[in-house]
Amino acid sequence: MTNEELKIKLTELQPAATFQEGGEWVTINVEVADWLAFAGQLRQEEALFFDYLFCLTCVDWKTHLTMVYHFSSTKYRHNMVVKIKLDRNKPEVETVSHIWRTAEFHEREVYEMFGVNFLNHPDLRLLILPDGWEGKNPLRKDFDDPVNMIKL
Amino acid sequence: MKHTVDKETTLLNESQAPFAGSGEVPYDRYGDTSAGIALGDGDFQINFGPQHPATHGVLHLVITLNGETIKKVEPHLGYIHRSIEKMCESLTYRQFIYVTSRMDYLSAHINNHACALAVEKGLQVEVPARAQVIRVLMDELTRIASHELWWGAMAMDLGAFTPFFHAFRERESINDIMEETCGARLTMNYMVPGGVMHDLHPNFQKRVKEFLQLYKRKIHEYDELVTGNVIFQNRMKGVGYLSAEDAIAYGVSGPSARGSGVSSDIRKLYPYEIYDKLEFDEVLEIAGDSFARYMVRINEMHQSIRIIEQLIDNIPEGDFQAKTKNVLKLPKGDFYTRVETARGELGVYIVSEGGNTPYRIKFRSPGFSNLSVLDHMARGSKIGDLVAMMGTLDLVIPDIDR
Amino acid sequence: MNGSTIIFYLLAAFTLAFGMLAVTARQIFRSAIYLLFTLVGIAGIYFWIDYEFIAAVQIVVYVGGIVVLIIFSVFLTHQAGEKLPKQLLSRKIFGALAAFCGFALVLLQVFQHEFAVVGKDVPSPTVKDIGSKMLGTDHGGYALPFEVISMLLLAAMVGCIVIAMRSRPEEKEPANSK
Amino acid sequence: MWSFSQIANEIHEWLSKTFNPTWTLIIEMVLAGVAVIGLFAVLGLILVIMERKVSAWIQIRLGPNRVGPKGLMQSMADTVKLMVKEGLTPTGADRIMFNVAPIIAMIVAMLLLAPIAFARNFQLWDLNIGVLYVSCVSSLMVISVLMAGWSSNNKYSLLGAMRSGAQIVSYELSAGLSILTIIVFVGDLQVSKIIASQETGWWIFKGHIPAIIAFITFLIAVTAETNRAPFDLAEAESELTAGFHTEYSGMKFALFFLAEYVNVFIVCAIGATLFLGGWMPFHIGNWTDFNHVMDYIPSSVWFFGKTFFLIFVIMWFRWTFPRLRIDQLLNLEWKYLLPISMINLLIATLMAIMGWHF
Repeated sequence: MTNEELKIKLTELQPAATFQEGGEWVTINVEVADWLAFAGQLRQEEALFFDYLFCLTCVDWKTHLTMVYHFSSTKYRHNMVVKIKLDRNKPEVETVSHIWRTAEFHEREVYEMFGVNFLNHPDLRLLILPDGWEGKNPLRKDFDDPVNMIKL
Repeated sequence: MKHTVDKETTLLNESQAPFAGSGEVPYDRYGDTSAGIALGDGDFQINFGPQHPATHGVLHLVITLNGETIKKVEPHLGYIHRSIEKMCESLTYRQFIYVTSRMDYLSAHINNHACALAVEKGLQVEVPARAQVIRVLMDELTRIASHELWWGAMAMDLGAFTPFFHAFRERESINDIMEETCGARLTMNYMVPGGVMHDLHPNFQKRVKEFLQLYKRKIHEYDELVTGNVIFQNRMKGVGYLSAEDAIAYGVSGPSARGSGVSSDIRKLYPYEIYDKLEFDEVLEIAGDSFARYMVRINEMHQSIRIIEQLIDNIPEGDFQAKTKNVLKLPKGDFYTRVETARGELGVYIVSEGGNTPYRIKFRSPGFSNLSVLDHMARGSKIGDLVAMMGTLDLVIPDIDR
Repeated sequence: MNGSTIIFYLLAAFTLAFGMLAVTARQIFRSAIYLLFTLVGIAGIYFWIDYEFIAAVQIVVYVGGIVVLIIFSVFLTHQAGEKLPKQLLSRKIFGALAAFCGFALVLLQVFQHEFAVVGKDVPSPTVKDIGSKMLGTDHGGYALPFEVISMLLLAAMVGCIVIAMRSRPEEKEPANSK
Repeated sequence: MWSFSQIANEIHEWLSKTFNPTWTLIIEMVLAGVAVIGLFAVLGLILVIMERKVSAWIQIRLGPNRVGPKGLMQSMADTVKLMVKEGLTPTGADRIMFNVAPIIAMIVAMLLLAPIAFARNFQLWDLNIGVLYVSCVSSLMVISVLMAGWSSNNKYSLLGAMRSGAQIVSYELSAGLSILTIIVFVGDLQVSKIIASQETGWWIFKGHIPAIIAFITFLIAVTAETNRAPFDLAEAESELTAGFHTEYSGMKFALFFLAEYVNVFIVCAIGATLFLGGWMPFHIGNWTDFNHVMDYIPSSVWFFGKTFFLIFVIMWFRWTFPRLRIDQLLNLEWKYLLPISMINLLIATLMAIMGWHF
């Protein structure tokens, strides 16, 4: 499916969503509340068939957080990006680890690095950071560690 | 890091750490009723690592065993996490590439390549033909070197020591080529935005041809020593089965996915540089077990040799680097590039705010996703099999921890 | 007292000492190991009286077989490393009494029995003679008991296999099969 | 020409002339003890340097080449290193068992040296159950491994010990059966008689195919019994770090190490005695002239030559094959080696009864 066809199809599924122009791939902005249903559609809709979640990450914009999901279909070889805006003080989003199992590890990474709480995640605990880590989430912009971080 | 101290003390009793979510388990993950299997009668946990001969680095797996049978594998990461993503946020677009050589240190060239491609995509710079060919040559040499090391180390995991030395015989000559060309043997830092750092050494072609000859003379030893061995095949066949659906769902990429019959070679699917003009095959095996993954890597070495043979006499003349500004500034927006490293798909996601440093950078490392499938694969098999699985997943720990 | 007697007393002391330790040890694994030394000591006594074949059988069957089995079963229990609870005094007394009674009975038999001196035609304990006696069907041959015992062992073996087979279908390996 | 038996006889005569019989016996026992300990140490040194050189040769590298001429003193240097190292005992370990285990390993290995005929008429103890003695005493080997594994209070060690126990107990069977094949041909257990029966030819040639099958089974089984690769599951370093001796260091570790090498020597010596004629020179039927020429080579050279050839073969195994998995290891024994050696024993018995062997 070409990018234009994808856009039409996605608009059918999510009329409220907006598209972000300029990128190489179709980039869609989705509301947090719609995410779980939309994710299921992305995976199950026969024409879309996004079965390969190859990148899951988060960006701290100081005012809000943005979840970024990169999808690919191994059947049709089309790609797309989903962005979800989260509240920075209470970031919560539904997990997709039951749809794409790779999300389980990636979400755990985002959980500890950005403090995003993934609802209904089966095993949400620290993966990389040492146990008992208390304090801020390292990849947020306001994180400061005067001992280990070297500023250039 | 000052925090790592308490990690070791709390290892054993953290398997039941509290959920941060709602506390409910939304789905039956692997046919179990809970995410963490409670220790049953006769079960015990062992710490596989952080210092263990089979993990090739500081990987720490907590394994729940019943006798010799594995019930659960739980990776604990972070022992060598350097937070490269955070570091890159304070480095300029010229500087951050050098850090990435330290991620997957066996594919240093390819990591640099991915970053250079991302920056070039943002700047919309056209890379000269000569630089493209040099880059591909270097990538393929790196791929062979990486697979050689994997081959030796994997055989060593299975208890055969000799292949390691045979693999290093060939790997040494690649390293010599690297040393002559870029002055480094492991962390090369040769690729820069716009091309490569400096031109090839005059001896390069001669050396590569010598290597090709050596490789062709010696490669049959690999099959004689390991591939055809009955014990080896028994250890590998049917072990660590991974179906194509699971491979995709877990985000497995690279040779590990191709062993399950998932076409995932970025060089073929989303060609970069001159890969679309080259003749080579994507190696696919459908068995999905450890032996299939093994065969994929062995055959990939042959394909890389094929690519090098096509290019080595046809390096075009011209610039080795495009003209770029002294201070690189990417336009506002996000840029994603993916390349095929020796381990799988490496993605570089740069979010730019228009400054001379990335606002946020994310490396989608193949090892991280490949590791996540280990638990799924290993359940129900023996400890010895776990070693074979880890061997054929080809885990490089700095790549997982970044 | 000649050298041979000294060796006998050394072996006997060794056997008895480890026998005592096997009974008094508080850790079950240690107890098994001490039992093993006791059995080795007995094998040593067999060697001392030139009954080499019997000594070898003692080691193969008891030390190499039974004690290893005991140790395995100790490993499979959970309390292998913990100390056993202290025995009750009454049990200790009764145990000592029972041991003493057994000892007294044996001693009584040894003193009462008239040990007849056998003539020169005693069969030598070589492997060949033991073998032909074991399978001999003439007078003094042990073919029937030998066969009966081997049938018994066969039955035991079949029983073991049946018990082991029963739990098999449940634990099919899930991840391995294609 | 000198020979071991000559030296031994001269010592014996001199001692009996100077002392009374009791003292002669005691001094001879002490001498034998010193000789065994000396042999133990020398064998350890030689086999370690041999292993390193053989592995280096197989792995296209040089091996130790700095200490002494061609690195031959390397194992001396290693010994010194191991001796001055601290022998740690873990806090949670069962101290007595932990420290006794390596000593037992060594005692068992020393006991096994007794019935081996090193040269013509040169044997410590020619007891009439010779070969049976070896197979029964070698079954004690497993005890030291189990003790070490359990007392270390380490899960890796315990797993290693369990594996080793299962392995040694199973492989004893086929090792025993393949030894029996030759005993059936000879009709005696005594080492000296087994060797004497091979005057006209070694059993591997005289015994037709059953002897060859028995020889192969024997080699596989003893490799497993001595915990050597590809059967080194008890210490599988890529799975169990070091298995049953994970917690050992310094001299305690060195004793396990030595015992392993001496065990390899012993099983190879037994193999050489049973199948390759022990110290018996290479004789062919009634070619008297040829046999005379062969007799000129000292019997000790024959014995050590054959033994070290077998040791080389076992080292060759180690540096070539990958390790088996535990279930494959047990399958190999119970499903293949044991039935094969049982049937083989039956055939051999039939041959011995019918007199079909040479």
